[in-house]
Amino acid sequence: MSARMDDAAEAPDAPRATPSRLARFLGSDLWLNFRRSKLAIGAFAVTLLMFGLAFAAPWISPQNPYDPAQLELLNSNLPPLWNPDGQSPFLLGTDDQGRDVLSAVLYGLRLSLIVGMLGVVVSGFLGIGLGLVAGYFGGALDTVIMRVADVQLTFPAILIALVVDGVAKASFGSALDTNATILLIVVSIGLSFWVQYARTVRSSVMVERSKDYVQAARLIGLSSPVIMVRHVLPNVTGPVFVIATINLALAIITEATLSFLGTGLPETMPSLGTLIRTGNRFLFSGEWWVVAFPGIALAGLVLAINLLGDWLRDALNPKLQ
Amino acid sequence: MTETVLSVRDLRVAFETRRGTLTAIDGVSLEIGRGEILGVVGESGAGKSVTGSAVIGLIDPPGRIAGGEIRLGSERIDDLPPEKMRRIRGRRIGMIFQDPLTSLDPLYRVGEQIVETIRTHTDLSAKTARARAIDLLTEVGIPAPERRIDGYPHEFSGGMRQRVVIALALAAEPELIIADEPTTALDVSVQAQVITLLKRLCREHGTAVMLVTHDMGVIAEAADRVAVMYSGRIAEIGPVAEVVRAPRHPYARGLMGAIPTLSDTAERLTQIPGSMPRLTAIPPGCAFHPRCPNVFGRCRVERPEPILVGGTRVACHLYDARGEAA
Amino acid sequence: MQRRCDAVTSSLKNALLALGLMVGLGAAPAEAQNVFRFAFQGDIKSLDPYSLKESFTIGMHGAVYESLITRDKNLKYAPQLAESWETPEPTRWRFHLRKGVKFHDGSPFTADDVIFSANRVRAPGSNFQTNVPSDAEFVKVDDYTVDMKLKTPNPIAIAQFSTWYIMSKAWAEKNNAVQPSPPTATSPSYAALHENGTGPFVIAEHQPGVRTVFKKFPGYWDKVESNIDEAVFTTIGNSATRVAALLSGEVDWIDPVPLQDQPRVESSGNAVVMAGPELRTIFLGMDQSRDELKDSSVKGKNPFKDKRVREAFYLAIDEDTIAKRVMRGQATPSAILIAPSLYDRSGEIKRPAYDPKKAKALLTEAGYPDGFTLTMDCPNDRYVNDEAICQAVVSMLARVGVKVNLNAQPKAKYFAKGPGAGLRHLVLPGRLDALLAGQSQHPLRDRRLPERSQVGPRRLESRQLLQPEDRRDRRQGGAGDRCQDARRLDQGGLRHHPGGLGLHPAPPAGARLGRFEEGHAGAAARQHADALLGVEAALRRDACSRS
Amino acid sequence: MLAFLIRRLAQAAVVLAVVGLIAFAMFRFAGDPVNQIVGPDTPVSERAEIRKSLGLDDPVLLQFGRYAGNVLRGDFGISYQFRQPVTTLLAERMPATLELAFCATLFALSVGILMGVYCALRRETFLAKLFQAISLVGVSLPTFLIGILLIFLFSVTLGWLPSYGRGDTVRIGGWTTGFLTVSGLKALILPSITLGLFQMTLIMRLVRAEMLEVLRTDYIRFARARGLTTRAIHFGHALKNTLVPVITIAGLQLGSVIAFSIITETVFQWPGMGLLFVQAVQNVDIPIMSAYLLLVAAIFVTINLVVDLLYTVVDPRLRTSVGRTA
Repeated sequence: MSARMDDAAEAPDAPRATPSRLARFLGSDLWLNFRRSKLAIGAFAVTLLMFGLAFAAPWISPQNPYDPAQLELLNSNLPPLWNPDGQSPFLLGTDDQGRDVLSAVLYGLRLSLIVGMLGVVVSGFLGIGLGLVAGYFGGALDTVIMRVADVQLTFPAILIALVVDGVAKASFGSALDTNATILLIVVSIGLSFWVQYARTVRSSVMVERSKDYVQAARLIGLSSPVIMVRHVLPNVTGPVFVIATINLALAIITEATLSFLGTGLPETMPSLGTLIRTGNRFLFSGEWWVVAFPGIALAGLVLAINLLGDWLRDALNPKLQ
Repeated sequence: MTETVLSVRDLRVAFETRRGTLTAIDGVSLEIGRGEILGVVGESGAGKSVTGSAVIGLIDPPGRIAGGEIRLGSERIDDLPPEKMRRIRGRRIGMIFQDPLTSLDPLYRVGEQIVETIRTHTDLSAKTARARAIDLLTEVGIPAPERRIDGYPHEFSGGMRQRVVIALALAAEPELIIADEPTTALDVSVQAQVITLLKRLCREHGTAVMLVTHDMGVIAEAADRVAVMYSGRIAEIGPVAEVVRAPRHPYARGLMGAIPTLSDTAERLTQIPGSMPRLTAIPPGCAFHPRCPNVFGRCRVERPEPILVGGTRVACHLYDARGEAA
Repeated sequence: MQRRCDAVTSSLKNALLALGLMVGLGAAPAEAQNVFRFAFQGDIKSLDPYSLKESFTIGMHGAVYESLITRDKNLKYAPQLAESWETPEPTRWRFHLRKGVKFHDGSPFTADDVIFSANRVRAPGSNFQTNVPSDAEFVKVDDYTVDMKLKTPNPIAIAQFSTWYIMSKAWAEKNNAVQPSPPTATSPSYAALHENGTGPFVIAEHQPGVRTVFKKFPGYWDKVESNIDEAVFTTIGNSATRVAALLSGEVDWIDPVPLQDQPRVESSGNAVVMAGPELRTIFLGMDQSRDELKDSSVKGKNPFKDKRVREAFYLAIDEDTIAKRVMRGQATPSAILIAPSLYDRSGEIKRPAYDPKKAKALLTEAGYPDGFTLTMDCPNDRYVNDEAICQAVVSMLARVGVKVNLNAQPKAKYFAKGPGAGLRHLVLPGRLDALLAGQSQHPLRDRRLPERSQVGPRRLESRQLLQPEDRRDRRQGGAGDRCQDARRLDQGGLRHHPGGLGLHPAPPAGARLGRFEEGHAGAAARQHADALLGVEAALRRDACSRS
Repeated sequence: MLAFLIRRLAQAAVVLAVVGLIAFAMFRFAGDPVNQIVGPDTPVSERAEIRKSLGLDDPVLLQFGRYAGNVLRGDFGISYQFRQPVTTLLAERMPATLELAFCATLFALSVGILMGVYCALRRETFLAKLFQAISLVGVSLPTFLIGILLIFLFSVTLGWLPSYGRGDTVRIGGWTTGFLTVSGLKALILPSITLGLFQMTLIMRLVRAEMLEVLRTDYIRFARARGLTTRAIHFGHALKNTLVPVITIAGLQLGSVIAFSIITETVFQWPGMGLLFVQAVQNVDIPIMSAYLLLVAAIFVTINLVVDLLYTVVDPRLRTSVGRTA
């Protein structure tokens, strides 16, 4: 993926004969553009920080918020440390179960990111695969796939995710363990976001398919799917990467909304959305920290990813250079 | 020579980019007289189109005119405020773009676009403007203009559309028309018609034309004088007969290797080994020296200034040296 | 302001929530009408008074329908549509009906309507079939006298006459509503969308799930103790929105106020919180019927059958902290399932103290030194802070080594687990290991507040959640008949016991100041049903104290 | 044109059939409706009876057939919760949702286009960057959070606007409208902004990107070369061309706004179809859920159809070729 990205990212007038990939990347417009864009650097830094914090959560957070035995009800509803009523070690306060908000945010970030990324991977594979198939085989198969895509576009992702989630829970019983729940949300998100990839890949395939070299390759009996994958995928990595970035943000929001509506992750294993849902009950009552910090973390993460996605889209769009 | 319509002196156009300032046009000087067609030739990227854009004031940021001056008649126009420049565009300088397919707004009828142009620059009523639009369409050879005036651009063929574009450029009777590759996107058979039309209109209205093209055939066919551009500089400029028949600059010689009739010249241009340098890597001295068959030491260090040789001006040390010797 | 009252009076006032709600007039003299706007978290499910035994719904019916006998402000029996009654012989109850009463459509109320209603209540599709003794036969003596004949004497039958409303026979027949709208109705019942009672208010507009408008009934037979001309009911499910609507003055009364929002409502300066204990007990139920739990690490046996395990659970849960933290002081730990206010001697029964060490020891003794795993089901939209209580329990049990997989879910899913919430889960083969449930012994929802002596065995089946065995025996003497009954039932094969959790929540409602007289409002208490009762009372109560 | 229409209608029918199948199949198996109908005290035998009388024990295919037949007759069944025909319930709620969606779309379109155009034309200004930043924040904040923040600010803190419901409505025939009363209009403000904000940022970004693209086209350059005024170029030509693709997106947005209103209606307790749907999901009210899904699909398909037709009105290129390419 990353290697291909280098290729796609390389602007046409970047020097071709440079020795290593790294050097090529460093010499590319993309890198130059990045170095010049303070916003991109900032967004990248924030994203990196969030990822770092999220995956270091088990080692750096004062508490494991998923372990009920570590929660002490007597520590509940504590305000952040700088408030006179705050108590060490609860830097950002605690929720109504005595859960350390800082730890919960870190673990929540981790969950949100895992769910978001897995969701993106699922939808990416699904979308790219279906897009390749639709574009390559055309005909009835194409019609069916794109019609399904049309139908799916009728409903916003959140509705689809709600439906998928609800159906699965009803079918498998609601006593799903948390891993199954995560998987379920990932699948819901994956099923909600594949259309964009499919459309992008499909149109690219349609263009490529009519090109002479593909026709020629077919004539000499080369396996054409291989050609498609080899020639089409590199061409669409740019757009697909942009879609993936922006979809990561959307997936995180979708997970948060699902959790907020109560069909996502349970309160015993809170993601950012679950934390906001819990905290929302206390927002008006002055216990703002329960909702504020997860809210800020969520908005910050999504904003950073969005900024990055935006920048990437502009940077990879030759028309804008 | 007749009265000078356009006079460009030592024009420099620069682009600010992430990698520093690129000079796209460097010291270009040329003049066009009333009723005269000046051909501007060169490879892609030689600065032909940028020169045209500079004249009409359509250099977009990050580009800018970095030096020299442009005069229309006696008025200096390169430093005019935008609003004044706008009034000159269309009114006194018309422009024709390369691709007639994309030059017209697809959402408006051609008549609407012509009337719009006319009324922007004159006080004509809508009705009169429409009558004038029909006249213009007639003049550029659109059949049944009363009916076609209400057609949308996509309903016209390429050649017909280029005629509409020419009509639009002529709408306010400008003194100068900049035709930027007006025939490149057209079928060969249509190219000749359009060139003929351009020549006729130029003659009838006394309009000066800057005909930007990379097609030597078009130049030979239409132009009175010709300027050969290379890497943002004029290599040779002079009467078409002289430059075409007896090119002096080695690059021009390469270009004129054979005057094609009306065929694709792109291939012949490749007869010159190598390719034109990028703007980021213009060599010192004469920009052409890495490809020049006649290169010698001075070419690599000193940039040649244009020298009047016969009826043409040539920027080449070969002639300087000969001049010294003589 | 007295927000918490002592248990007994609060239960009384509970029912009459807003006897205390008073509506101040003067605020807007331009308004010809005195409009009272109120919001509840749920909806009025049907207007058919026999359709659904759901507390809020039938509570709201009370504003438009009336029963033969009612309870007065002190919860004493009082005449309503029956002016008086007597028991000429042990198996015969005679009701002398009130004359001159008109239904909302103008037709007169007679003995035929009583007999019709008594039959309709017991007809298929009614959710209230048990509210009239099934062996009762209603006989018309004359137009204003009705006899109820029973096969056997029933001294507490009086308790039931306040629990079902009287409908109009002619109206029902005309509108094809002779049968109660059964749950399976495939066509909308007229009676489900329209009303025709004898009560002080008529429903002028009913948009299910959106709003319902009550208007004064000009032909009401009694003096209406209310200055409200119109009451507009709206459902606002979202707590934050509901509180916001109260504070911004869009509604005058909301139910419930989330616990954490109480201080804010109080300090807002324009609204007041009214709170008092529910008669509901929140408890933990454990499956002791099956030989193996469904989702547990213990295979081949059911740990809950071991008394030591149950006791360990009891000892491991710190109810005081839950009451203080999760319920923010708005709950009372309880040792028995029956609400303390319903039982004079409840104070004699004490809870064993929180003792996690002993709990751990008991678990070890029972053969679970490392604890075990099981699943607990919990509703998240049924009781006040239900999910939070569950979470707290989970974390407390975790500390003695019992790992509980919490399955918190909306009540729609929660109920699907078994044929009903509450104790029945444990009686019937349900699909649960353990659950959090709430049981309101007091069917306040239908305004049957049984006095102690009147609690009969028939009702006990639903309230036989008792103490762990060892405590039960000690209790027996004091608790009297009821415990005897309970033991009898227990011996009859219904073996289940509560987990260590007993809470009486006291969730608050919020009322806007300025429109209510604080002295009265402060005394009000509530539970689900009280929303209506309160409003009904408010509707009836003549207020305008400010002017 | 007719063929196009028929084709589109056929496609719409297929889409609706698929959605109908999905709606039925999904919700048939999600949750047990019986628990919603009966009280907790109902014995098992009675439950079984209810299942039977509802036809929940019949073969699935039979159940779907029955459902489809009824739907075609306009009968979506009886709501389990309200014991009323779903058609009536939806008809009652539809005005609320449509009015909200209309206002949200109006807000999203007007503000989105204005901001987008501004950002495209004044790319480098502070305000443009601010708008860009706002749009990013708008995209990054979940709808529910925005709604709650707005309520917190404007209802609770400032007390300016109502926090829930539609205010006073006026009934005109079968339609209740909040447009005719002050409280009704006030009640529309916050939900419309909440619902429209996301779409607004999308439209703003789309308009900006499209417009930048259009501004780079030849016909805009040509329009400048014709000396047209900036206003005519930007608003006569660039904006009109920008709006062609925007129409499609905006149409699709309107469809998703209706479906998206689920979240907004829940936060604001807006008595529309979305709230009804959420209540239905919570109460496993299958008839309402499937009817809602079908209705959303139908609305979407209709909008699509209208957009297609609108497209041909706006874009003359499609008028002649629509029969072939669609």
